[in-house]
Amino acid sequence: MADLRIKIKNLEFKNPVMTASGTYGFGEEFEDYYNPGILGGIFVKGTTLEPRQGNKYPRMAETPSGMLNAVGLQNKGVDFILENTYPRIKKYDTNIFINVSGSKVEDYVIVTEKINEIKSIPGIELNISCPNVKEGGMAFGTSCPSAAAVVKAVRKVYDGMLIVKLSPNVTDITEIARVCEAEGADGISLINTLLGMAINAQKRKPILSTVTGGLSGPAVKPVALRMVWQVYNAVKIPIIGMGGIMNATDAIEFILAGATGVQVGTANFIDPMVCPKIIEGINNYLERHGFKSVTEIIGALEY
Amino acid sequence: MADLRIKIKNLEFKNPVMTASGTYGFGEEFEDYYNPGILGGIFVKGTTLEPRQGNKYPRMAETPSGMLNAVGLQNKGVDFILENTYPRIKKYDTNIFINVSGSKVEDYVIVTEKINEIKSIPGIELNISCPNVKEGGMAFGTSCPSAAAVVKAVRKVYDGMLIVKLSPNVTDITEIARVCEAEGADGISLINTLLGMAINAQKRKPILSTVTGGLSGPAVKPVALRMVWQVYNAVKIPIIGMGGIMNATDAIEFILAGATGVQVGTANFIDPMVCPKIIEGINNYLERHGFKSVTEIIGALEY
Amino acid sequence: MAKKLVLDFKVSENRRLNSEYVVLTVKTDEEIPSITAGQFAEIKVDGNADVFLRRPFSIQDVDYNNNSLKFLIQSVGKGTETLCNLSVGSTLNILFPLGNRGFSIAPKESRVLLIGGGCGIAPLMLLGKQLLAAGVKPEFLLGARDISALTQTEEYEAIGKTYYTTVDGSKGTKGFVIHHPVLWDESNQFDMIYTCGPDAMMKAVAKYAAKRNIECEASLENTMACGFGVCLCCVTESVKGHVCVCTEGPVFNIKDLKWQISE
Amino acid sequence: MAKKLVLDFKVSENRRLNSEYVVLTVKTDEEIPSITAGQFAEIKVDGNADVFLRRPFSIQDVDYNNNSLKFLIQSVGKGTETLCNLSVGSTLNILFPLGNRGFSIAPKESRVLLIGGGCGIAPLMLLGKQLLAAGVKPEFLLGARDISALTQTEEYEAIGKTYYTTVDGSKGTKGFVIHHPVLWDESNQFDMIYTCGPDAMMKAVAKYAAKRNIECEASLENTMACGFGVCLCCVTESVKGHVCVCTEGPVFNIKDLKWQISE
Ligand SMILES: Cc1cc2nc3c(=O)[nH]c(=O)nc-3n(C[C@H](O)[C@H](O)[C@H](O)COP(=O)(O)OP(=O)(O)OC[C@H]3O[C@@H](n4cnc5c(N)ncnc54)[C@H](O)[C@@H]3O)c2cc1C
Ligand SMILES: Cc1cc2nc3c(=O)[nH]c(=O)nc-3n(C[C@H](O)[C@H](O)[C@H](O)COP(=O)(O)OP(=O)(O)OC[C@H]3O[C@@H](n4cnc5c(N)ncnc54)[C@H](O)[C@@H]3O)c2cc1C
Ligand SMILES: Cc1cc2nc3c(=O)[nH]c(=O)nc-3n(C[C@H](O)[C@H](O)[C@H](O)COP(=O)(O)O)c2cc1C
Ligand SMILES: Cc1cc2nc3c(=O)[nH]c(=O)nc-3n(C[C@H](O)[C@H](O)[C@H](O)COP(=O)(O)O)c2cc1C
Ligand code: FES
Ligand code: FES
Repeated sequence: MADLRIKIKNLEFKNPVMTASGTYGFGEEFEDYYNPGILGGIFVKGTTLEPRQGNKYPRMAETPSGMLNAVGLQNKGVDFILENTYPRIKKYDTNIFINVSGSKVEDYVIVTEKINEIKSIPGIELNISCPNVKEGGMAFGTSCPSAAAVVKAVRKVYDGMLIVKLSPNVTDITEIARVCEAEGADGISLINTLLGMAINAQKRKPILSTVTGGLSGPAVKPVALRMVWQVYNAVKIPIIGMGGIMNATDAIEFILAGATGVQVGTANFIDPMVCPKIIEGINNYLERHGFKSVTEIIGALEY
Repeated sequence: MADLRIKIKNLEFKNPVMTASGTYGFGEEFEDYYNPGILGGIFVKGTTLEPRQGNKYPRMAETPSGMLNAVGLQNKGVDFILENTYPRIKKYDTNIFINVSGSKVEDYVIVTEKINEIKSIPGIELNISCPNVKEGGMAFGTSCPSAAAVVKAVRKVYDGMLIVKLSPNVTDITEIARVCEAEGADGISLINTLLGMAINAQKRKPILSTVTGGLSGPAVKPVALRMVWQVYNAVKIPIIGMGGIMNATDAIEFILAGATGVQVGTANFIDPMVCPKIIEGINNYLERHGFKSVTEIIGALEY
Repeated sequence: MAKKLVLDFKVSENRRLNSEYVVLTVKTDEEIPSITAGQFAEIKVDGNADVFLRRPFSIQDVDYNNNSLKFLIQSVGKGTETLCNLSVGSTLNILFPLGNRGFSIAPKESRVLLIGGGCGIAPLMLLGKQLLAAGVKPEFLLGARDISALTQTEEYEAIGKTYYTTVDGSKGTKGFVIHHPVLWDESNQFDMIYTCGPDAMMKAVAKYAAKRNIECEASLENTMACGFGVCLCCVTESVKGHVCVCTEGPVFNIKDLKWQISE
Repeated sequence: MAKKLVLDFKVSENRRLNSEYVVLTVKTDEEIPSITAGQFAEIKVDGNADVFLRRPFSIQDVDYNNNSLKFLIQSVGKGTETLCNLSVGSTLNILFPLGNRGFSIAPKESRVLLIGGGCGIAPLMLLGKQLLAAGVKPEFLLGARDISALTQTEEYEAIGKTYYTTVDGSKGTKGFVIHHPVLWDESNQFDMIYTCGPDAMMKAVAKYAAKRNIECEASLENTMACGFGVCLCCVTESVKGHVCVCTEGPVFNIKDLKWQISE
């Protein structure tokens, strides 16, 4: 058995495999399949200050090797989640991160302050990259000044681990990553979804109620890998990589490109057992190639 | 038979189906399959001032529903192409566009001046979006001032139809499209490839000699459709849409999103007969839905 | 509700009903948990490069002795076409039973009508059998384009009295289900209506039931990415706001839905 | 060279040689154009969601009377695995014949050696037959990991004298092809060497031939996106700069290549 543990700052993760926000609920739906406590971490659904109904149906379109979603941050609001949902899932023996979303800097700050009260929550993932909301969301993640402003404001009120989740819909991902690092982020996670669109040619209508939505799944993997590699070469803080991971080989590619941990998203929909399989597959790879610890292959790409 | 003709400015295309630069050679390799003269247009391989050897092998990686290429504008140089290749293919009864690439504004200008001499060439496609060259290429297409500078300089010396080909690797595609329109472009083509990367996990090496390359094929279709739709709503000049078109339905989706014409790229590798099939399929669609002309469905998306 | 499982099944029969429909029977070695009519399964479609996500299908029937399930599959696109052409012996990976709310069983002696159209008739077969077992005599009202699209008629008739409508009048009453006289003969007093089928059909039925204060349950077929409550893509507007069809349904009492009123 | 075709074939035989290799025989209704040994085909792999592009394979043999082609397929990944498991009767869409330069036929009476390894032995079978037909007696030198990986030995032996090497010495000389005594016995004067196989093998052979001024042709297997000269992905460095393996080859005289020198 290889050593699968990774560390971000002083926080230990039992393995590098975590679940991506918005694709794993709060873990409870997976209890029938396996104990979510075996994961390196769980990133729960995007949480906002007020409860949100999300966008109108239809919110989903299948695309070649991927899907578009336009959920629009449907969630019950931070208070409900901290009071009702979190107490139910905190039994899982893993790191639970709250994915924090907002349409104003103040909202991000208030939500974070509330989470800051609960010391058993090790960290938050600041979502400045949601393409499916009219205000805020992705807009924060697509310019350096706005990204800097949110990260700075949140850092001021937050003592836990601050991971900032970046949008791939930018000309230069490294400059955004650098300002987040400069403003005190403890880590960077990427990528959120690529803005895309699907059309029903027979009906001559967009498939999504919102016309555009966020693309995820294997289709985006080449773009995600490239961005992880670029950011790895641009910042010193750890990276959590994601985008189209379907199996252990995909996960290893992200780690080789420079990710310390990975998140699995869309794949959970297709195979609810995918995460345990990936954990096992990473171990097998390390053993086969003679590595003692997964940390040996972080950024170990040779070129 | 529906009327498949489209027009960009005063130039008529016998149908909206054209071939994408770098995926169709100069058409001659397709003569065994069909007469390239049946196409709406042929966009030949990226042409530079000097001959270029392109990047080292390997230049190709298969990805989920797509591929990465890192050809790097291998070509024999504008003089050779105008003196040797063009005279051989000008017999095709279709519009032949030269895809003009460069690493300096002056190079673009000189290449264009040479093409301007040959009045039988109806137009050029200004490639400010090639991700596979160290200097210039995509860099021009990812900032408004540099895009404006190239288009302005070329417009000054070029009398024919000037189509500018945009890079999808930008935060806001509409602002780039707008400056190109403002500087005198007659049309916009998009998208070129998305910058991506592929890794061989077993060897722990990038697959491409250049590490990163350009992603094409159905994987990018949702992003391409979204950008065509955004640009359609931002400029008045016609759009030629591409990115993952594999069949007539895909082509129709682009036209509905706002494209006047479409280009077929990677699909030519998998089915050399794909273009004639798409032309026929568009006609069938129009007849089935009771449209007399393909122009009726340009941008006809309802929402 | 039973624990969700993800299991490999083998196709033990592929019975073609007509150019559009097949019934797939699939078997596994494991024990099948108890299924409530209305529950569904997410089937992984292999061998078609254009299919990425699983596809949801109602469980039409279950045989606990043989560990087998039955699906009625209508070929409407890439995934269903691939499924319709599966040969006996093929492996299918299936996630089930999904849906936390199936049809509720009306009290003994109630008069109930099960209204279905298209592939929406599928869950009504299991419902019919479960009603029978609970001492309720189900009646079916099945609608289709024409007689050739009406399938499995003998199987439904074996469970209960079955009425038909076809758009072209080639069998039963001409028109849509909502035009059938059984709904308009005032001597018929239904206590409960169950429905599954095209949206337009279900909305017409819901309107009818709401007007007469008849209890009515509808099974929705929203497009789904996961089928078990984690993607939030399959929502419908309910009196409580957006709820997931896959976990809060797929069967809803029409009183909890907003759609039938909006029209 | 013959016109390129894109045709549907039916698999008429799938002969498994061992856990890694099969020989696929495919038939079509159309007439097969004349094939030069070394030419290849691009096969569309259906039914595997992870395969996007066609896959290139050398034509191992052709039967003009039966309109059939033979391919030797080594399972190394997703596409080849799918092909290896095809059942008789499956349809395969094939683009062929590709490659504007196959092997050249040495003059009558020349002494020639055909050196192959792995799936690289495939084009050497057709080459052997075409040499025989032209009055040249081919000799084969085939290398493999071990005896179980050496396949179709009888078929090659039926065409000409066949030497073997295996890495573990389980058949023929122990070591790589380059270690076989036939290459080092000075009484053997080869006029021409043909080679196809792993890069390292071909480079060793090319070095050997270059040193002795023996004419040598190698068939390259660069990764390809199109196979017919339009993507420019398959290049090798030649004395003329980058040239496409698919159109300027796949067979090259080693004098025209740069790689064998660079090492
Ligand atoms: C809970 C539930 C139960 C279902 N039960 C059955 C059943 O018993 N038998 C059966 O045949 N089908 C059933 N369906 C519908 C079935 O899931 C779809 O027909 C199938 O997913 C289509 O897949 P495809 O790949 O063939 O179509 P695609 O190629 O993906 O699409 C073809 C066309 O069908 C449309 N479409 C796809 N999915 C849906 C959907 N869910 N609702 C409406 N339109 C859709 C697409 O927009 C497109 O126009 C059920 C759906 C749900 C959600
Ligand atoms: C002109 C030509 C003729 C060929 N003739 C034959 C033949 O007769 N029989 C035969 O079995 N194979 C032949 N090949 C090789 C064959 O095309 C590849 O093995 C096949 O494409 C692999 O597909 P896959 O989907 O199974 O592998 P993938 O799953 O795509 O990849 C599996 C592994 O194989 C490697 N790989 C894939 N393609 C190649 C390649 N072309 N060269 C080196 N490594 C590769 C990948 O990098 C990866 O590590 C030939 C190739 C060429 C270019
Ligand atoms: C249905 C769906 C909902 C999502 N919701 C969120 C969200 O609430 N917050 C967030 O940061 N990312 C969200 N994402 C993005 C994922 O967390 C992830 O960044 C993206 O899907 C890429 O990974 P994948 O290809 O493995 O799915 C969502 C993705 C999907 C598919
Ligand atoms: C192998 C290859 C080479 C290409 N070369 C060029 C080029 O020289 N100039 C250019 O503008 N675009 C080039 N492209 C981009 C295509 O023209 C097109 O924009 C892109 O592939 C998206 O379309 P597709 O998905 O239909 O292939 C190339 C694409 C491929 C796959
Ligand atoms: S389909 Fe994913 S939540 Fe219902
Ligand atoms: S494989 Fe496309 S040019 Fe050779």
